[in-house]
Amino acid sequence: MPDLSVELAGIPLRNPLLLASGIWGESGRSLIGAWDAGAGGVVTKSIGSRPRPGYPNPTVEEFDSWGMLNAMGLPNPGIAEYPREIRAARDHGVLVIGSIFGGTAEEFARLAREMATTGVIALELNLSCPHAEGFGTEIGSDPKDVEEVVRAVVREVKVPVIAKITPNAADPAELAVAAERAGAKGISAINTVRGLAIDTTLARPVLAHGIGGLSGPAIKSVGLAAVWQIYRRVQIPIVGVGGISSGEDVLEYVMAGARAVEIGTAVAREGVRVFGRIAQELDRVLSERGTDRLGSLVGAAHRGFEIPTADFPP
Amino acid sequence: MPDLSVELAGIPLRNPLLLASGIWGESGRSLIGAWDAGAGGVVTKSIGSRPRPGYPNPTVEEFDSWGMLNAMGLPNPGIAEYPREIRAARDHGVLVIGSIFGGTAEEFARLAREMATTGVIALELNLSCPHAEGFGTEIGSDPKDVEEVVRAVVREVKVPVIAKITPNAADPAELAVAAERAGAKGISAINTVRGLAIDTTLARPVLAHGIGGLSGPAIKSVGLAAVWQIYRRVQIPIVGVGGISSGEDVLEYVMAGARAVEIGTAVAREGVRVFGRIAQELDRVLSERGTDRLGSLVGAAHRGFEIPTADFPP
Amino acid sequence: MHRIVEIEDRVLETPSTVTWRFPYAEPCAPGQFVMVWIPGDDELPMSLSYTDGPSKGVTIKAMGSTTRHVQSLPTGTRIGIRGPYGNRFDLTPRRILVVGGGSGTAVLAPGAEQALRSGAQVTCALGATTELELLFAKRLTAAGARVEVSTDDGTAGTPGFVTAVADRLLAEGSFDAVWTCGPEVMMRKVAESARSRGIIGYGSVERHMKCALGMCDACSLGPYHVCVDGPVFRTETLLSLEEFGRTKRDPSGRRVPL
Amino acid sequence: MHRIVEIEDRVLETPSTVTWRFPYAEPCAPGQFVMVWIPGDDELPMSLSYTDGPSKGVTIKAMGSTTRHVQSLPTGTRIGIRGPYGNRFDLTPRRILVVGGGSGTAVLAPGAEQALRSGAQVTCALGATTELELLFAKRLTAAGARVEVSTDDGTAGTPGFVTAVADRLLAEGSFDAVWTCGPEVMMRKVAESARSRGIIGYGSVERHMKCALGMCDACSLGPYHVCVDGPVFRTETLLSLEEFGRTKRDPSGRRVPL
Ligand SMILES: Cc1cc2nc3c(=O)[nH]c(=O)nc-3n(C[C@H](O)[C@H](O)[C@H](O)COP(=O)(O)OP(=O)(O)OC[C@H]3O[C@@H](n4cnc5c(N)ncnc54)[C@H](O)[C@@H]3O)c2cc1C
Ligand SMILES: Cc1cc2nc3c(=O)[nH]c(=O)nc-3n(C[C@H](O)[C@H](O)[C@H](O)COP(=O)(O)OP(=O)(O)OC[C@H]3O[C@@H](n4cnc5c(N)ncnc54)[C@H](O)[C@@H]3O)c2cc1C
Ligand SMILES: Cc1cc2nc3c(=O)[nH]c(=O)nc-3n(C[C@H](O)[C@H](O)[C@H](O)COP(=O)(O)O)c2cc1C
Ligand SMILES: Cc1cc2nc3c(=O)[nH]c(=O)nc-3n(C[C@H](O)[C@H](O)[C@H](O)COP(=O)(O)O)c2cc1C
Ligand code: FES
Ligand code: FES
Repeated sequence: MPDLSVELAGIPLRNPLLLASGIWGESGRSLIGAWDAGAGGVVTKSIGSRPRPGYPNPTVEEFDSWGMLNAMGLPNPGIAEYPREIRAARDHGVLVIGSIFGGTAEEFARLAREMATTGVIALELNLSCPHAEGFGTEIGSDPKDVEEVVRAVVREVKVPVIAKITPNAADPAELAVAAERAGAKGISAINTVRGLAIDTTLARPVLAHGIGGLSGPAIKSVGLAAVWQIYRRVQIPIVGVGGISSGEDVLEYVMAGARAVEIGTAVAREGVRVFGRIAQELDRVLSERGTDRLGSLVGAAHRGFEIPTADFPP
Repeated sequence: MPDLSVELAGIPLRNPLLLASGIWGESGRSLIGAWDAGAGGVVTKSIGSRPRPGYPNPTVEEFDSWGMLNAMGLPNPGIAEYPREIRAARDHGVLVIGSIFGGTAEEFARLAREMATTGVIALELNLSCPHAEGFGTEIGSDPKDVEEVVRAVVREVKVPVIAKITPNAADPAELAVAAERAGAKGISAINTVRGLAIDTTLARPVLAHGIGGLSGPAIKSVGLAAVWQIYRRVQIPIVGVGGISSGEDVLEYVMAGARAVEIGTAVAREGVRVFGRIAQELDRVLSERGTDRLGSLVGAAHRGFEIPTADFPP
Repeated sequence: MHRIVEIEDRVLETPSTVTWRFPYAEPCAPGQFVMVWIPGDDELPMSLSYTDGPSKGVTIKAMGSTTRHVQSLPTGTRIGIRGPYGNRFDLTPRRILVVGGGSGTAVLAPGAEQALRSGAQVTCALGATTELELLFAKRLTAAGARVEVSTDDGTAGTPGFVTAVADRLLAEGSFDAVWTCGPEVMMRKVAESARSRGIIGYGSVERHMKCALGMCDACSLGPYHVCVDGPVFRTETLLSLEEFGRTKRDPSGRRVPL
Repeated sequence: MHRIVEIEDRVLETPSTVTWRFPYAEPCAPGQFVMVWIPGDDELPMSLSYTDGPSKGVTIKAMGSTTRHVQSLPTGTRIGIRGPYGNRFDLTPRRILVVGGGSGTAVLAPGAEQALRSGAQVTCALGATTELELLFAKRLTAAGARVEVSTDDGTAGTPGFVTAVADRLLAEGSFDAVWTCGPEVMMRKVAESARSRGIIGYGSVERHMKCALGMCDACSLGPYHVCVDGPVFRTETLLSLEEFGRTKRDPSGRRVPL
């Protein structure tokens, strides 16, 4: 049996498969469900300062097995309510990473302070929601903003801080570099890719919010590209997110440079059983390749790789 | 029979279906093939100052019917050689849009001047290739650079200038606004989305260049989002590109704000027959919806649409 | 993926309840629900009140802003449908007691009809606040069920709550299964009655829904997600859940009293 | 999608030509080609020289840097394969003349074998620069073909070009079809001979390839794309193309003399 355990920002994980933020993360009981099903850890829904219902429905549009759009609008019960859910999960032994979102560095810092008291093993800063006015990409697409937010949070808390980076940027690696400089202990990449679907019969966007975020297999290559580029620029560990639904997918992310991964859309329909299935598949592919420790493959695809020139002699 | 003709930057097109840059665009004979098969116009391969073989193979990776990665590396015969191909197409009556790429505003301007003498109906500036060091996204992701390049080109030529915008940016609409300000007469959006695939058996990227660009149905929603956001910010017409493979897809783009569209990956395997098929499908969906003029639907999905707040009363 | 359909038929079942019929080819089973998109307004989970044939149906009770406003939409109105989602009633029991409260009867009716067609004995206890609000009593009688009604105000049938009628029927006859849908306090009562008599019960429950895909957690109920693990649960299971009959989550995910 | 396979067998056919056999389950037909990825080096189009059974094969002639360097790769080396791509030879003619020049014989051999197995008469004219470079003469003889060879230097068979042998065979016998692959000047000669005798001809051509999907235009030949419309064309078609036998495009798309 290959060893699937990894260390992420100093935290030992039994396996690298984390529940992605926004999926099954509203109730402590669901977090427990993901953990019991085999997740190596869970990331909470992104929590803000106040209760927020999110956008009206339709909030999701599934167009195929390979892709889905959502614009939930960051619904969350607020930082005053949510800790009870985390505690329920913690009491069960779940390793919980607390995700927060805010509109300013001060708001992030305040939320971080409160979140850090709930027993989370780390914080994930959502700097990357593509469809929430004033939050998300707006604050997460400028390296200076990223640096400021991360610095403000790191100053407040002792737990490791992970910055979740948007793919909707000219150079996601630049954002990761800014986060590292400001003291982040890890990078998550990516959040959803900005997308839209129109119903042509009605001549209107399907999602109530119009613009949403694309997730699922369609964005796997986008997430891999981000992880690849970030790995070449930072020392801190990377959590790969985007389109993962098999053990092979996890291995691609690990070889691109990820130390752990998050799984989101693949939980739809199949439920958290997906963690057990993927862990098994990962086990099998590692055995097939004669590798006994997943950790040894982090960044393996970079070894010996050189970018060729386009002017090679014809 | 609904009227599929549209006017793009003052140019009447018999239909809105253009051949996308980089597809079937190396030889004049292929451009003729696309035109004879029913395209409303064709965009050439992006042409640079010198012959450029592009990256070594593998240059493409098809992972599924819904997505493909490529890193061709902008192969092209160079501006000295290529005009003969355009002339062959022009002599056949093909409406040709000449695509160019460069590393500086001066280089773009020089290329534009030469390209404009070949009888092209418009120029498309490739400001958006995600995998060519020194070109593409690097020059196309900063509004200031975009403005400078477009201004330099517009100064040199009389034909309408269309700026092709990258989706790999925090705010593609910002780039479009910069192009409009500088005198562009149209916006094409989008080019491919930065992506990567790793072969886990070999522990290396599949494409020789590593990073490539994702195209095909997987990016349709990404292109739609860009067109949607650009339409809300500029007056000039928009050419929608990305993942189009049916009449329905075209209608989605038109309703999002596109006046014409480009078709790329869908040409793979099916060939340029795809233009006839999509035109027919478009015809059918318009008839079904009782619309007699495609042009009347440009931007239709914006009418009456309002972005809801995420704080709607629970 | 939404399918846009037109409301092809519209029946005002009660002063506050409308049934829409619409063409929808997907196979659907009694117990399942669809997400109904009212373009420009909201998208709501609705149980299928008609599951057979090419025309499916939903029956909508005016509860809040959207469900009130849609009561008056004319036939021909275009709506979006996705689904069906969720699980279904077990149609194998041969002697079924159906206990419906208010619009809860909507989800029970197609299953009762199918069971009757396959030869089962179906007894229905239907409750409403008042006579005019009784739902599907005629439909179920016509289908061959024995139907007993109750109204809170006594305008029809037994005065009082439907749980009393259900208890009496349970005492009188012998049943293999009880199906129920309605307010959770009512369902809890029915569930307890069934348990005390050792009869298997199934209840269909409602929670706030967003994705209907088992992803967003909006509809979580204990360890379950109503959209994929439900909406039909064994009443035993429901009774074991601390939240059942007591709390739900609002759209922000906050726990609120039912 | 590449499939990574190991070279399971390796045969040095001539001093400059190696055949690789590898497991590849996709159904393949004579005439088709695959893209062969040599990780860390290049990916090249290669006709299938073995198309039947679970083990397919390619036969690689040392032409340039990659094809030279791969001659020495040992069995067990991992390569990537995608495909098969392109069209196939028409196997219905009953009397076939096969004219192969150099490594061009690789793409002709599996079709000749299949035709022979189905009872066709196959006559082969195989040419090479010198005896040691003759490809698949034994293989085709063993399969039941009548094989005539020629060498430029006269070390085996008829001295001179294979086109002379082909012309003699065409004069002697009667054929329903001619298949040819080799340098384009040779193929042009063969095509003209076939035309002058009113025999249908098929030629397999090569052009620079990148995508192999009919998209990038690298392999364009007149209005065709060799990767999807070919590599097998009617020789009549080839003769009508200004570029055939004269020019090709280099990787940048520039037209260069053949
Ligand atoms: C599986 C399922 C099946 C249902 N079947 C039916 C049915 O057959 N007939 C029927 O009349 N009703 C049914 N409902 C309930 C129906 O969805 C709500 O009554 C409706 O959404 C209220 O919408 P509104 O905008 O009018 O209400 P609001 O004014 O928004 O609120 C009124 C009540 O409805 C609830 N509600 C609002 N939106 C939703 C939502 N997206 N999901 C769940 N609850 C919501 C609110 O929490 C509140 O309790 C079902 C619900 C579920 C979960
Ligand atoms: C459909 C098809 C089938 C082929 N089948 C065979 C075969 O069965 N056996 C065989 O030995 N050869 C075959 N070839 C030719 C083979 O692909 C080239 O000889 C090989 O690519 C040369 O690689 P190199 O790196 O050694 O050459 P280079 O040093 O790069 O160049 C040598 C020659 O090969 C050509 N070449 C290089 N790369 C490519 C490419 N990607 N596509 C096409 N030509 C290229 C060059 O233009 C040049 O003429 C086939 C080609 C095609 C198009
Ligand atoms: C329904 C839904 C809700 C999400 N909510 C959040 C969120 O609250 N915070 C966050 O950082 N990411 C959120 N995401 C993004 C995911 O965590 C993840 O980054 C993205 O979906 C890509 O992974 P996937 O393809 O595995 O889903 C959400 C995604 C989905 C589909
Ligand atoms: C093989 C290939 C080559 C391309 N080359 C170019 C190019 O030279 N210039 C350019 O502007 N876009 C180029 N593109 C991008 C396409 O024009 C188009 O923007 C993109 O593929 C999205 O459209 P699609 O999904 O229809 O393919 C290329 C795309 C592909 C797949
Ligand atoms: S509605 Fe989203 S999980 Fe059930
Ligand atoms: S190799 Fe790309 S079109 Fe043929």
